[in-house]
Amino acid sequence: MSAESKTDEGGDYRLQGGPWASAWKLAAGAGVLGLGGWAAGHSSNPQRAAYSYLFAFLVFLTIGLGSLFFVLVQYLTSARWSVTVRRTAEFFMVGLLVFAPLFVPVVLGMEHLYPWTHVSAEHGGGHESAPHEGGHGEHGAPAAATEHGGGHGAGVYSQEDIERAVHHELLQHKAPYLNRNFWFLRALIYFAAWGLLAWSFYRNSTAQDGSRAEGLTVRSARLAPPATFVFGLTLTFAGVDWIMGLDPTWFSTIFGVQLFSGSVVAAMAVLILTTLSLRANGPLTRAVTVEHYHDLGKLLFGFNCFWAYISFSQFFLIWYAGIPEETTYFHARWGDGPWKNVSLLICLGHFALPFVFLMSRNIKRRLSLLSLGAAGMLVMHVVECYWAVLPNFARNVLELTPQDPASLQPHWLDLACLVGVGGVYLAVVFQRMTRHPLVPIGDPRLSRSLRFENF
Amino acid sequence: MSDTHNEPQPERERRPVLLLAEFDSAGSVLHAAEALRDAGYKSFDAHTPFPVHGMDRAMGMSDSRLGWIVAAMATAGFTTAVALITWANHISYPFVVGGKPPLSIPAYAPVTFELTVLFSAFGAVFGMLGLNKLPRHHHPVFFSDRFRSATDDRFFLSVEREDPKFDLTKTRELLEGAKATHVEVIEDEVP
Amino acid sequence: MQIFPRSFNLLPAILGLGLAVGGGAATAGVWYYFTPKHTHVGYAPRQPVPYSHWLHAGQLGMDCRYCHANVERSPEAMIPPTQTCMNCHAQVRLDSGALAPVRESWCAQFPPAQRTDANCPGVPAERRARLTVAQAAIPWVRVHRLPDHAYFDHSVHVTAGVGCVECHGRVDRMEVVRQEQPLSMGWCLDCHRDPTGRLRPPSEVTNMNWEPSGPTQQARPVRPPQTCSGCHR
Amino acid sequence: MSDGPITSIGEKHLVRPGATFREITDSISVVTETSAPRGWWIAFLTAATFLGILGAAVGWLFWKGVGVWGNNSPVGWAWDITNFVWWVGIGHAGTLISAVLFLFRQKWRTSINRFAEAMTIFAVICALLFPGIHVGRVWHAYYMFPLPNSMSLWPNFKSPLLWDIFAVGTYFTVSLLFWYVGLIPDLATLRDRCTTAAQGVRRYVYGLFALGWRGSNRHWSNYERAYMILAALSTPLVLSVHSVVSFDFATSVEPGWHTTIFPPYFVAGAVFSGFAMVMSLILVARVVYKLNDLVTMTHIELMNKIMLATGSLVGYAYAMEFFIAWYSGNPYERYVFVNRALGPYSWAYWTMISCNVISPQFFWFKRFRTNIPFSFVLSIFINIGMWFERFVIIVTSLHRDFVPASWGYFHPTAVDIATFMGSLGLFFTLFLLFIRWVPMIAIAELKGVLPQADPHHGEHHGKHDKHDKRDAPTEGGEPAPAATEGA
Repeated sequence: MSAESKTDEGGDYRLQGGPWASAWKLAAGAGVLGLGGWAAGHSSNPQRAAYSYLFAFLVFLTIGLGSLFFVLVQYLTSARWSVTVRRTAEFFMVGLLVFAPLFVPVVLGMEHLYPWTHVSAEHGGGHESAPHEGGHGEHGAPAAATEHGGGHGAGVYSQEDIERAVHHELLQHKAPYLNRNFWFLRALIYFAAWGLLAWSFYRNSTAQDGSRAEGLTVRSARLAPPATFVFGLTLTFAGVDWIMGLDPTWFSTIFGVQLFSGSVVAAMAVLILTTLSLRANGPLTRAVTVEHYHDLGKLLFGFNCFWAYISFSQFFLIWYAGIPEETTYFHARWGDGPWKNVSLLICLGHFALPFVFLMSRNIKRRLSLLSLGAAGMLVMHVVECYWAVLPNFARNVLELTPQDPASLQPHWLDLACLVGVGGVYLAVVFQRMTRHPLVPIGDPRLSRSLRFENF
Repeated sequence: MSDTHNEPQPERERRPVLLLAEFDSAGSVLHAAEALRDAGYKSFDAHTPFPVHGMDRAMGMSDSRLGWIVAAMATAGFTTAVALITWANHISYPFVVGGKPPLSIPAYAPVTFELTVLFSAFGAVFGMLGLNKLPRHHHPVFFSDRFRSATDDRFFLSVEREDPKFDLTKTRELLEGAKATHVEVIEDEVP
Repeated sequence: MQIFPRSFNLLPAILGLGLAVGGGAATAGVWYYFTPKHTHVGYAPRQPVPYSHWLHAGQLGMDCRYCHANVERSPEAMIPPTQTCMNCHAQVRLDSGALAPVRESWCAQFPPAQRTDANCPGVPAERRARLTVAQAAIPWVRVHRLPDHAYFDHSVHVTAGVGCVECHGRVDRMEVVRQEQPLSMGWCLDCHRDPTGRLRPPSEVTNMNWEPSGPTQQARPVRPPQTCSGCHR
Repeated sequence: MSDGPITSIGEKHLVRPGATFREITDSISVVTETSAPRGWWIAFLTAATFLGILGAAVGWLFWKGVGVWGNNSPVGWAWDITNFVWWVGIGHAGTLISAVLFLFRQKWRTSINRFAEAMTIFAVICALLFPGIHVGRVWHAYYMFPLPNSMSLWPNFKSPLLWDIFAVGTYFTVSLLFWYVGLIPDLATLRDRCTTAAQGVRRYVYGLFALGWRGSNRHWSNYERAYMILAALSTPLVLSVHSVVSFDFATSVEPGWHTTIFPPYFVAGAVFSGFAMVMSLILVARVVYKLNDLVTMTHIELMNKIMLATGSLVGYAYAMEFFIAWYSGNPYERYVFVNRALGPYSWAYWTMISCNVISPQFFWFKRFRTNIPFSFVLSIFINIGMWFERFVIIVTSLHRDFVPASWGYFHPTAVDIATFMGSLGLFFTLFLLFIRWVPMIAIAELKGVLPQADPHHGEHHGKHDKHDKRDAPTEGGEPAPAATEGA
């Protein structure tokens, strides 16, 4: 078997100059520029900067996590067809390492992002803790003001007062989970787990390029099941901590699955677009064929349906039961305000259109059309991340109702952060591409992947 | 087709309608089919115990049209469901249940989905049977006693009389030249 | 090996045709024969006394409410007690054999000792002793019957201006009362959805011959319920 | 195209190397052609007895009304719906194996898909029994369908119970079609094996249902497209079915029922229990009919891995429910979950946890995954655990409602138990009839994965140029033949 695989890997599959070889420098430049923009924004408008940054962080973190999942699945199922594209996913996977340092701005903005940071775990009752750092007078997080009587009529508890008191009590209840120390500890665990997993699979795969050791495939295959376990739990709780925590009174058991499904869609879109571009510019031309794109297209289509199924389930059950404590999430995103249009855009652009478009076998096999579909999915992933994070800015910081037109106001910081986080992440990814062959040339299944045909 | 089958009908003439060639491997039948295709035959068919990879191309067949039937049926199912729900719960008997207004779009989803799938599945199965002209319990190939192994471990090619290039001797030679292990002529009553 | 004769190739066509014809016939059959329109309409049981609505309500012009006295006050229109019959038939047609069960029912309510000529008009003496208390009730057979899970209130309908004739038909022309309308839920809903054409001034409720002249005068705004709990309480 | 498995990285043969087409035809067909072994008769008579018990229990239910069951306020739903959900769930593995694994080109499915599809159909029949009888007045069952009627009444399309009818009805229909389409070539094989006059009836019956199949490639082309479309339709369908079943609970505001993870969690649980049932059945059939060459250790190990995966997913859902019940801060939600673990039904809860979450963890170890008696016992445990999962969800949520005055405890009656046991009888009766008369392994498909099914088998041996026709679209139809796991 191994003798045969050696006959197949003929090509070198390394980047030989060209735009891709220097792409990482461009990305790094953009990253520095974008992060500079974030830093400027952070000093002038720290609240907005925090939310814009979290949005951008989410966009790229999910791409990295989705790629990790793609690699895990290949080992879990002993897949053969996908070997030629696996390395590209591995580059995006190993980029996960950079998110730990990229997390610093989220920490800096956590006072603005997470209302629970204003409730202390130690004191029961209606007390609030002293503000921790910096001036918070202006943000007025919902939990902040029980003692003022809400400013409405003296001596009578207004509806708002009651809501705030309940809110505060809820946060008190959650304090054993939603407190700074534990939150930091969890973040540390997530990054450690992702870094460890990404690095292990990456190292096994790249080491095989030289050694051709089939044992490395076995080792990765052994590692994959427990790794999936860890992956699932860390992704879920990271979602709970960083995104669901934006509105600490809201909860949904499916949230982790929802985040996961979106991540895989984004990763598949990125994988398709990147390999297509690498193919147009060099070494993958003969390695990744229409047959592979057909399958990648199927996976993109399939996981997008899965995303729609999970997202619809979450919406549907909350809509049907109509329990106020749950409906807040969709009120903020549907209501009758500007976010409703974004929601409709997601329904249409993230599901209905791509569903019809990507269903066709011909479109999945016509690479220009497939790349159009993948690009569309990627754009919608960005929109979805925006939709997940930014309504909380209007709510937590601006204290606007969803109906208020001002609750949806794009900001230049959104773009700056996207460029910043994306630039840094992609710089790492692209830099890795210059270091290793773009196809796992030592993989024992490579020859089958090269010869793969759909039916 | 409408004749009564039980009584012998001597006035009906039996004529050769098929040439049936037998092969012992998937590879040889594939190459024989390629040979027939390259010789310009159109009305011929392969009979194999399982679908042989590449046979469609070897026979010069075009792609299955089943997908269009299914797409049409899916549309029909979708439309039926939307019309049914709208008619039943919005027009015929508008009704507020569980605080949901009569026209509750999210609640359409489950039944619409199910009916779309149901209709599509009917389209796939009955469309397949229709395109294949099945059920067809009586067929000239069944006159051959050897043909029974077409569902076991043998591979057959049948060339029909309707083919303009059909010629008892030339076609037989072509088939025998393509490693057929046995060639026979199937006769049938021709109306 | 040819197992099936050539004619077997017609199987799909026959199956398709059979399915279409058979399925259509079954649907049409169930549609008609399994509904109250078929199973209930026309029900005209023999009553223990051949009471003629044609004679009493039609020819004699008695008002419905003379016998069905509670129709405006109670959910039940009420089957009249023997008393109502005897108001007249204590004097009228005492010799009618058909009316014997009425007279005997009247007689049977009295203890045997009190079954005098005055209390038992038209009942021969030898019959009087043999009557049991159970015979005090005439076993009238109910014609219009709604299922137990459907709640129907006569008073509500009558006071809102639904004429008797709307549901019971031209009783004044019936020698034997028969069910005219299906009384199915769909039939109820037809009116509940749009009652306007079927309402009349309350004074004309029992008038079998009433025809609308000019705009209908409603006793009060009528908004019949269409919710489940309107009828299924 | 196909080479042997790469054994050095753990790939294995799916069928004994060197098996011929004829051997496969013979070994599978012979079961339907020879008289049944004694074990079959014992099992069949036992199953038929339980089927009789079902008839008695259901007849008694129709005669007396639904009061013969233990359902009562506050537990208005109990065994009937538990059994319904359990049976529907068991069906899911069949579709998963036949459709999802087909789409993912997991060729190992070919040995077990027929078996699993049949199981799906029979399980769904058992499931459909319960909505049919659950009000005890079966003559009103037509209320569930959107038929014009003299009540001018339509079903409520906003009701999850109606969605169930559409979902399970569609599921049953599509599964049946899928199964039958797969059967057509194999029925033709059985037809063509009838040679003697004594087999005349067999010949006619199999011939009738084989629809005149003659293995024509023009037919195969449409057939394979139809099969793939059915697989592609069944995949979202199977997700939708148990999701809709989960909506029965999750659309309500009942604590313990209303959680958003219910749809995928139910699907995972369904696949989990379905695989357990396939495992239980196939291990028995493998011993009785000596199918060791066709259902190999590889199959068993892979199925055990799927059970490990889905069992862990179910465990994830349990954990998320518990976590969110606490995290939500909703005291009712929290109470329900604490009550599950520590309340009067804690015995059921811990049965569920140990069977569903803890026991599959043994399958992390190859030693347990490849141990047949162990796999069998564990698959039974999982079936029990999954029954208890539905019981726990339904009964523990209902027995403590919002009004403490109406709190109660559910006791099943003998009729409840007899109905459930009887539904097992129905299932096994149908299943045993299937094994006896229908090829229980897909003959044509299995032949398609043998090495010699590849027309280029033994020709070029890896020397032909792989790259020249890369970008030419291939024409529809044929599965890449490779008699090995993974693709």
